[in-house]
Amino acid sequence: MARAHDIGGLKGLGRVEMEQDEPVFHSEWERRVFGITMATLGKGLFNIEQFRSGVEEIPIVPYLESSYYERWIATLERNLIRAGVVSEDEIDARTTELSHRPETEVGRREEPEFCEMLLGAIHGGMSPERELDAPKGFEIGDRVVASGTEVLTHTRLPRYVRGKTGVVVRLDKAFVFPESNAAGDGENPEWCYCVRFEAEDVWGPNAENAAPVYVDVWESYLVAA
Amino acid sequence: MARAHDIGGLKGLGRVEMEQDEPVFHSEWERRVFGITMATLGKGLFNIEQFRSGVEEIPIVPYLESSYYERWIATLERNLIRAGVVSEDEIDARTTELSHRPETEVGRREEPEFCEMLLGAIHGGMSPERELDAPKGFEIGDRVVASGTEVLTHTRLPRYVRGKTGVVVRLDKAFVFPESNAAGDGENPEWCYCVRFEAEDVWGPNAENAAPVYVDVWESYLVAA
Amino acid sequence: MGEHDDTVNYPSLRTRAIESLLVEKGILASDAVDRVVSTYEEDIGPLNGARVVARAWSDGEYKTRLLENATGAIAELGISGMQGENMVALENTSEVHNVVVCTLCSCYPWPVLGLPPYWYKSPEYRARVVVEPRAVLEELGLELDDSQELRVWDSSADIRYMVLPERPAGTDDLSEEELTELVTRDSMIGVARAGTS
Amino acid sequence: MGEHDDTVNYPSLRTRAIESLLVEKGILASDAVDRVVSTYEEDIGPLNGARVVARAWSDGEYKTRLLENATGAIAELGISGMQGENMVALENTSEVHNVVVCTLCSCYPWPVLGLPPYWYKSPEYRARVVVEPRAVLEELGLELDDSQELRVWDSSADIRYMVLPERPAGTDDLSEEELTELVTRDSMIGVARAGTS
Repeated sequence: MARAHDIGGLKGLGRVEMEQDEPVFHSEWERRVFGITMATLGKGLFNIEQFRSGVEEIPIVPYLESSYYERWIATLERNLIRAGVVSEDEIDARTTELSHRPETEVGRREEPEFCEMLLGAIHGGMSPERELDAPKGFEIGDRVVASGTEVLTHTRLPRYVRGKTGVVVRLDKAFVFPESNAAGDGENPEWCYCVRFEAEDVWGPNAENAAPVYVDVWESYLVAA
Repeated sequence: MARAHDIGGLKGLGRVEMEQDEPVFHSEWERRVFGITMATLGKGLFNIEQFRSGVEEIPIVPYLESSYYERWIATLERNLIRAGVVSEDEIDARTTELSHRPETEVGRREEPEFCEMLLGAIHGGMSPERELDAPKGFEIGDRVVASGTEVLTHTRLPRYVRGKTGVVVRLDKAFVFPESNAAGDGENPEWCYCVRFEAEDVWGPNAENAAPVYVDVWESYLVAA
Repeated sequence: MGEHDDTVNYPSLRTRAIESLLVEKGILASDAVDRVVSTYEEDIGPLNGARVVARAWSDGEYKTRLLENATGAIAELGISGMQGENMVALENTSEVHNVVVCTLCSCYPWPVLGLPPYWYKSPEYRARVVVEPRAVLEELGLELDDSQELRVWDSSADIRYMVLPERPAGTDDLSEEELTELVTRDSMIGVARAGTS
Repeated sequence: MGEHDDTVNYPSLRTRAIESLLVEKGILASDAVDRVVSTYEEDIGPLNGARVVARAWSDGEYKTRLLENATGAIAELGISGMQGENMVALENTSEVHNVVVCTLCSCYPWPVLGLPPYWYKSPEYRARVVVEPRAVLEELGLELDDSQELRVWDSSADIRYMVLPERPAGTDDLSEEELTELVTRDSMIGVARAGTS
């Protein structure tokens, strides 16, 4: 794990704790963070890969210790600042002001047309599928090795399968390539595949109780085995 | 990093902070932890690999947040408990007692002969070098690939070179194999090698400012490239 | 966790700072924020997925279509949307049990299941379920037969997975609507059986 | 950090609990604990390594032996011991700069350098120096020529490394003893030059 988020297989973590009758959001600020994120994504101020990348930039201890939507605040800030629409100083100053006058109401403005457009996207979807002329490089049943090349920036190949061998079990569409889109270098779509990795090939001979893992992988992450 | 300690290359960590005129120990308890560890290691209650393994079992957040000798306390406890000489309940109970009566003196006992033996080892060394009849599997200049097989328990092959290709640059002696000795399965010595990995082969094409890394590797971690 | 009154804690202040600045700068639409939130609090949730599962249990041809082209079969019930544009349904049987995770973040099939629960997004689940899935499922109360192949699906790209749980025994007489009530969110992630709490 | 008075903090209580129990059980030798501690506080430290370096600067044949068989050459000066049984010396030159780390724990050549400083054992140094060594060295005040090859040595097995730093310019007239004073601990780890603070 070059970055904090790539934790598949990390040992030492505790039990999975479920909450009974969990609400969709746990507080008003979680609601607003979620809504602001969707609305600013919808405005094209950043893309989903840049949003994810901003989460991954959080150092590992705060990453693991903060709550889910606290991580969203961190990446939302980062991305808004990078988009040039607000500065860190402005956010800091406003936070301080609000802490002194917590009763201050947040202002409002409406954009009915944008609102309808966004709701339309939520209900209709916005697939990262793209047209691609290039032929698919792999077929079902092909044995493939996942890239072992380190990527120190945004990547969607989990570290636990890097360098490991698996078998293509499903051919998917061509999707926007996240590494490229996160870097602002365009969508550069690639064919995607679902690859099955056997437990012992991923976790080694001492894997107890493990199971095959199916990972969805862009074509440039794969070479023929 | 299957375990918390294997952090070579982890992104997001801050500056390296040096302390001016740093003392060897920062408090009396650090002195005692160090000394107790050396003395119980010297008694053979556990071996160095088991000691390291106990540090690695600490979950990642406490691992990264605790101080160096706090991690030693954790593994010292674990290993003394596993050795059967003290129980967690006993340590808990004694800790509580001492917190109520902090002025209590810790008892003393002396073992002049053991003391001399231990100091002799400190000054004379205790090499993990072992005799090995098997011929060396590699020569200087051999291109080798470091194992990509996941090890979920104690291992000394850093994750950042797993599956990566390098060149043997130095032939070392045969040393006790840590994975085996940590598991209590005996020393099973193997030949060791120093392997040079080029920066781009380890960190990928985007490695900025990186440099070749020399890693010392047991033979069973290597295959010919 | 439940709901907190936390208007003065740091994340709350920070969020309100961002929102107020974006509003003043004419960048943020408050109505869009409201509507997005209410959509996921009120309209889009696991009941959608339950309808899909109940239909598949009741209608063999629908089930075939679901397993062949989940996105299309789900759309037949009027269900579609963001994070569900490319769906795959995974059938649990007596031979194979499927469980879904996103180790890298929190990818999840929003149109059929709503927003993910906290545990699904937790480091504990994400790190552990790929390497010790049987232990995790046992902790969560789901014991599998040793003979069942357990398959873990990591939502690492743009496919979103839903599990089609096994239809509980003794439900032959139930209507599709009654079946819907047996289908929990957790059974569609693969960490529980249908018909259990 | 300096020295704390911390007899009632948790690590201190825990340590005293362990020590008192082991003494009562007849397992721990208090005198051994005392002696081990005083050995590393008083007897074994970077002055040993400095003597090795100064000798190598002063005596070309010694330097050759040091680079060929560091353990033996170090032993010529009466220096040996635990965590120094298998030493390798790395020569810094105008073409090559060496820096030492232990990414997995805190392996360090005790007989020549004593116990490692805190920063050497810190996650920050261990994680970063292998992937961005030039940046780390710059932060620590050491700028290298772009033309110098920087080599990072990870003490991952049983070899312990010491760096033989470059002899500072203008020191031709200094005695071996005077040279010793120019050799800092950090210069023998490779994060500083000799002759600098």
